[in-house]
Amino acid sequence: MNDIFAVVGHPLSPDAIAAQVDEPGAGGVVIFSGVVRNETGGRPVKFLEYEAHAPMAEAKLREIGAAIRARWPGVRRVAMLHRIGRLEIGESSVLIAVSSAHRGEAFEACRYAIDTLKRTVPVWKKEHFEDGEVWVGLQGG
Amino acid sequence: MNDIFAVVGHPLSPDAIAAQVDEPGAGGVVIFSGVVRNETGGRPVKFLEYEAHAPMAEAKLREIGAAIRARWPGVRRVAMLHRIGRLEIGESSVLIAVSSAHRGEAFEACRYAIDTLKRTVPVWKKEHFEDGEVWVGLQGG
Amino acid sequence: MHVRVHLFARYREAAGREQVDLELPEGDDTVEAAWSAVVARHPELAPYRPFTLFAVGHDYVEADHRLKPGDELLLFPPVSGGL
Amino acid sequence: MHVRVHLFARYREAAGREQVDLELPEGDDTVEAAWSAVVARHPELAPYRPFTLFAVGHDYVEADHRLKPGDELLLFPPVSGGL
Repeated sequence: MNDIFAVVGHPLSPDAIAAQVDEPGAGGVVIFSGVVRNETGGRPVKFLEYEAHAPMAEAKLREIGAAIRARWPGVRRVAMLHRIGRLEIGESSVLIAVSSAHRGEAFEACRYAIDTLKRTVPVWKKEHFEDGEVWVGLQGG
Repeated sequence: MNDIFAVVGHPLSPDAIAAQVDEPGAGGVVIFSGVVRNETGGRPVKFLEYEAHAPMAEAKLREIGAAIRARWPGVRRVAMLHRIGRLEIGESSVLIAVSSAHRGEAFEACRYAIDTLKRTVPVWKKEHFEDGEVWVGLQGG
Repeated sequence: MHVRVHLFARYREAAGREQVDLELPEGDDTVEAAWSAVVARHPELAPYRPFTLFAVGHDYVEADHRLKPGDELLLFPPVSGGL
Repeated sequence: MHVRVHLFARYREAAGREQVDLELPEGDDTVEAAWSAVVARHPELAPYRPFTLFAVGHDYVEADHRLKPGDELLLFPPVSGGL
């Protein structure tokens, strides 16, 4: 299998994750990268901080991988990485790569992976502004 | 705009194309990489050769970019690169990256881009085997 | 019955601590009971009840889930990973 | 009427050349006429007619498209880029 599911503290690289899902029988690789935006609701963001409950986060990432295997049998390899700690504008917070024999499956599985990750994986984002900081996910919180 | 549409003779890098579509307002990047497979129909492939009619190929890539802009207004940047010349197994022949404010648009636009590229862009692939070579795209040809 | 409760992200910051050790009375062993016991000590968490995710081990559980002695209950704010 | 025809990929290899210069008679100026004139010189291309894509400049054209003097006609095998 060689699938990879991890919460990491280092910068994420599309080249590296593409190499991780590289497989002689795979013809297509789809990569999703979530990038730190410079503003939220019009308010300039200085930087972000991500926190995870890593053991459960990695378990949930593995569950997503298992669901992909069950639903898209043409998928060859899956890699899902979430970065935590301080991230600057433009850096990648999440990187998902799926390789498959046929590209349709890679597109569908990769989208399923990020959609499900956002719902189920225990990770929290704090936005740092010039004049304060806010945990994301609860309006007015 | 800063969109990029090119036929190139050098290896393609997901890191480089991700950087090319990086944009402060973009929250998601979807990358598609087409990878040289080690076999076709059960027959081991030694390497591939791609040929393009580059001026028209780049014009057709630009047309795809324009169609994406018209259809998915949330798309921020598009980059489409096709490599030509000799490619080894596992190397990337095509690399497409789309950044957008919302990830759904990036997934849809990226898939549209590769699907349309395969139908409209004048590029031809020759498979080299241990005992011969075949232009792809015409059975028995 | 002893239960250790772990607080994450904004909950940890709001309560000023990472964990709360509870002794739940016999027969009052649900996640909801544990939440109430935590809020009794940290009333600043009360408004978050409708948004809270509960987990034990690596699995989400409902508020009526019954805890076992030694369970560790995880209190999560709404998740916001990904991008 | 002078028309230059460019051959690509397998067509170039089958014909052993990259281009063919044609003089089309007046009134016989369609892409189809140019194809026939090319095949008259390179009969090895005849079987490929149903699969061939025609282009002028950067645009695909149909077989009944009328060429203008000085046009360059591109003869493409089925495209197979991407992966």
